[in-house]
Amino acid sequence: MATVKVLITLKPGVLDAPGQAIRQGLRALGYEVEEVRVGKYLEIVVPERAAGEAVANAASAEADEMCARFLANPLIETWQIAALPGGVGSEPPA
Amino acid sequence: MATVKVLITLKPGVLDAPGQAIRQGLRALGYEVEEVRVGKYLEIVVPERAAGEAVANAASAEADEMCARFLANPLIETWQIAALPGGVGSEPPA
Amino acid sequence: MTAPVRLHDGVRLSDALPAEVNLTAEEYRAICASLGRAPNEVERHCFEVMWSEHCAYKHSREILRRLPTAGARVLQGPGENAGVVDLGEGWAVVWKMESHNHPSAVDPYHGAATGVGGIIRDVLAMGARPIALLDSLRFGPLDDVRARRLLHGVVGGIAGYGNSIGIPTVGGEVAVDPAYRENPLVNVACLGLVRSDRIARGRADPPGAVLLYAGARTGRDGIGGAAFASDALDAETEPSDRAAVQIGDPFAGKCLVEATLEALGTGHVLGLQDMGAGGLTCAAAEMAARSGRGVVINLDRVPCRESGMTSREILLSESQERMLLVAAAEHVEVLASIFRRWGLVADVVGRVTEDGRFQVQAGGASVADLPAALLTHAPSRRVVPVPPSTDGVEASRARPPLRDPTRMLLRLLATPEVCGKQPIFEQYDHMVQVRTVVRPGFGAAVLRLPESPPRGLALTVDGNGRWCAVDPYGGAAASVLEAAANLACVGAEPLAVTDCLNFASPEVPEVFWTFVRAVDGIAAACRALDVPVVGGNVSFYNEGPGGSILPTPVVAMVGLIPDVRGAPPPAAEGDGLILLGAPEAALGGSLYAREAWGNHGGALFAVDFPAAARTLACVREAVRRGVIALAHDVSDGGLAVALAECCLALGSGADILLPAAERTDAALFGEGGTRIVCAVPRARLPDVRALALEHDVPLAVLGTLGGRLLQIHGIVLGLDQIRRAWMRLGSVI
Amino acid sequence: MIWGVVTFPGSNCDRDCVHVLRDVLAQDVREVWHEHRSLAGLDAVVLPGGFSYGDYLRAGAIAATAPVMVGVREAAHRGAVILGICNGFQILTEAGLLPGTLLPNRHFRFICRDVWVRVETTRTPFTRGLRVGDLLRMPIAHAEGRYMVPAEVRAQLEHQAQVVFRYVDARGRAVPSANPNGAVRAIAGVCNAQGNVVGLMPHPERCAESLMGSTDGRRLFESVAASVLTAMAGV
Ligand SMILES: Nc1ncnc2c1ncn2[C@@H]1O[C@H](COP(=O)(O)OP(=O)(O)O)[C@@H](O)[C@H]1O
Ligand SMILES: [Mg+2]
Repeated sequence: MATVKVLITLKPGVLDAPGQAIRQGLRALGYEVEEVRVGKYLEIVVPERAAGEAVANAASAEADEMCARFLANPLIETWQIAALPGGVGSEPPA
Repeated sequence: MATVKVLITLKPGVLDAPGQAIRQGLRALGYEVEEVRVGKYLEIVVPERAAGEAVANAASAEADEMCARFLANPLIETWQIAALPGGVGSEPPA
Repeated sequence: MTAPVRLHDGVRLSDALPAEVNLTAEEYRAICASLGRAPNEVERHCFEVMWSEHCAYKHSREILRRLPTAGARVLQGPGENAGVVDLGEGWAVVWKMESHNHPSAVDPYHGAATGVGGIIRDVLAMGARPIALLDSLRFGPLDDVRARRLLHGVVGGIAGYGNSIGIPTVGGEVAVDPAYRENPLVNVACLGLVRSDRIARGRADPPGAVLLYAGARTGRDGIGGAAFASDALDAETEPSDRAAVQIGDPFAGKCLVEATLEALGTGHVLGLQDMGAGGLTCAAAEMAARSGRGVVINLDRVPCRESGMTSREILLSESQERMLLVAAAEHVEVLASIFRRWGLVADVVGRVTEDGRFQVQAGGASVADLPAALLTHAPSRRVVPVPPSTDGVEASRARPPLRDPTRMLLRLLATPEVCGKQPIFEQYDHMVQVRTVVRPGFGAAVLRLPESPPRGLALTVDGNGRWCAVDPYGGAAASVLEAAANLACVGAEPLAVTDCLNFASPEVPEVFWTFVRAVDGIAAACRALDVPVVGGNVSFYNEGPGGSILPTPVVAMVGLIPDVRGAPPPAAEGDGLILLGAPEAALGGSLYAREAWGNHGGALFAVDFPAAARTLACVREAVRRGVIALAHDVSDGGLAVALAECCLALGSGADILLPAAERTDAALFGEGGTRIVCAVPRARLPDVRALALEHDVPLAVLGTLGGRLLQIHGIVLGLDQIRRAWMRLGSVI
Repeated sequence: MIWGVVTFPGSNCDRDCVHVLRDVLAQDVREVWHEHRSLAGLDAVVLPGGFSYGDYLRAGAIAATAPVMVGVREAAHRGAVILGICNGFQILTEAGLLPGTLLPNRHFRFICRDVWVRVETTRTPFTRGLRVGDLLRMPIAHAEGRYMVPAEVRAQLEHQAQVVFRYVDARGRAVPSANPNGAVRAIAGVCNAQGNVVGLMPHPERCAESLMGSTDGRRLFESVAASVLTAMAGV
């Protein structure tokens, strides 16, 4: 098992409506906030198909493809990937 | 200006409906995926009110309070914070 | 839609969750006596949940018997998952309201969302397709940022769930009071439609049939939720565990609705119930007890989301989007495959027995073995009701005279109760299912019934904590009359009521008294109008460290319209504005008293049922005959506010001359019995007069429609000024 | 002609579309489950509104991976008429059958209300029976309807008459206050280069009967019926 962590963020210049709504909420609570940008964070647990170092590399490469094809919208988003061996902190569902 | 990066994730065991649906999508595309967990990632730009190290500490402390009060629900979510001087666009937290 | 930002507000959980035994010594003794032994730990937890106020109605059961629940059209009254009323022509409506107050205080988004999900599945459990939702909301005053965040989160949660699951939210109401600051009220009603020969029931029968679990997997969420709903909110204690927060998945909810309806369509479903409060335990025990049967459940077969869940957790989890079905063994595969096709889990988890026992097995051993009927029949708790002393009311009688009626009208128009709710209902999909003939925004909503054209249904929800604080009997009765007035204004005849009774701790004799009086008021009004109460919900312990909520019975009413095609005649310059109904009004409990004096302002107007019934019949007939252009009931803010709202609705000013009155404030802003303002084309006035005469209803001509100004008794306001004040909610949420 | 209306898990306007086509317009309609790979024999396919797969990740993204999209793609290539309404529009952009993308509304809220749109081209089967400049009053109900497309592509869309509908006020002017979600250039609907695949955010099925307040939506469906019949007659 390997866990890949994926961070998807909006490209600069794309209006971030959720970010603006959160900024407004924070300001209403009295916080001074210049800007808020919102991204998505995913932890993906994939089966291990290689050993050691190679696990992480293989998983990363696959995750990159997932992002390009599905997880991100390349028109508006960019992504970063980090792969770690092992599952996520919780137990997987049956 | 300082940028705080906040990563909010569900506590283990809390229902992650988006994660389940995304796993289904990945499987439909032919990927072998055990589990997907979804979190929120925020970059919050706050004005600088201290210098050097202290900036980051002050910003982190404030972000922690924002999470507890507004950005997250402490009953079901946990969060991690990393503060960096400067605006958005730098590296995410590990 | 991605999940909107959830606005958490840091309310703390109660510490009264069952760390120790959540039963009284007396209850525990009763259990031991009945069993002839002490319950084991798992059994005790089941009792704690099943005998909680939320599940067992310990304080309210006896009193609720006073409500009229029978009627020629009633196919199912209280006692099942929801009430059912016959529409004729082979169709029936299912009608039920539920509160989700405490969960919404702790997590407004998920609390409200799961409230919507829960009431939808209660309606689904009767075999009906859910076709509409209504929401009745109460918060602290909205100048407080915390109240605004609660409102924002609650509306977001209702929208998030209701929109996604594809059931239109077609109406509701909003009220504020400092008494709701720590304990907001979130009541949601759901209407369903079912063929009258296809009504499902929550029964486990016959012996030998199997229990089919269907929907989402069971996780550790919401364990003890029912007990939580039965405790007062306490701000002092630390956030307890996540167990008290349930998270809904409207996507799974939508699939569950479609799969369940498809399963019902096979004709093989013998019994059906939602796993809501009390989870699997409550669903199985209630189904068994209703049919005098027993059940055996094998916990090893329950689909779990997490590994290592204990028996107690599996039995009492309140994970959302789960149903329990009863079917003959030979039909189970057909049913299960339907759920699986919708991406849901479906597994046999037990079977029906003859012996009336609730038996649970895990890992090959018995973990619980109890009489099902004992679980579902907690002993009643009796409290002697004591009327509260009236000292407080006397002391609050500072009532300076009205100085500036124009400013007061603007102020009232901008209150959350009166102002335009567009910023709320535009966040709700109120059109999906293409039935919504009259959309939210002005009185009752109207849905068409393409199943039985040209008929339609009208829906409304009304409650008034201020009135009930002054007089719980009169206030509750007047809420029923107001709901009926809203229906009459669209030509609908009341079919059925469902109610949510929101009160503080029933263990306090004065609170209990207000509860009893409110039930009596609803009962009297429903008898007078001949409308049955087919179901509802009691929510006690609505209080925080700062005090108790106002006594708040909320009434949702559904009515039948014989023909929804008839459009009213268009309104025009020179149309008459008239008032039908008793002209008297009082300031006790009025919005004006709150805004002008900051108190409840003395005694409530006296309700007059026969007069109200006559007025309603007259208005209904006038609307159906198409002799009036617009009908609007006078409620919050009195006559002046109702007239201003008519002006907004018609886009016209009006020139009004009120009959001479003792007090200007009461004449303009007093709230009273059933009164309806109507805009009547000149040529139709004689018809309306004749109808009023026939029904013995007082009719007063108030003035005429026209121009761009509203003028009443020294009030002069442009339409734009009125609109600006009334549109205030947009700047708040 | 034969219509298909696709049901994805989470679709919630599928029944409404079937109702309008079958009961109001007396069309021959097939209900298509998302697992069907082939749409052979269908002349027109509707991807209805709703929240397919909960709209988790991005609206329409997961539905775009469903088996039925293979059939939708084939149908589009053979020239069948495809309409994506609201969530269906989102699915078509996610599947790459229409240009651009639909982002969360500018004010990050779900909006349900009537809007006006102006017909910008009559080259699609849905607008062939209308005139450029016609104003239609239709309801919207969405949280992610802010149309966005890179500037180069946008210029191309405008140039090739691929913008089908634009949000306007009651007098037909594309003023900012008439744009409910912040869509670029007030775009409410677009088509592919061939014109046979159309997506729009408003719900024509909700305004196809006079009892529902407007029959403007009905004109889109009638236009298709007419143009497909013409095409069939021409073959
Ligand atoms: N929370 C809400 N959700 C949806 N619609 C609402 C809500 N609150 C008010 N409305 C709608 O706004 C209109 C005005 O509300 P209200 O003043 O309470 O009406 P009335 O007094 O006529 O019952 C009604 O159509 C009502 O259904
Ligand atoms: Mg009202």
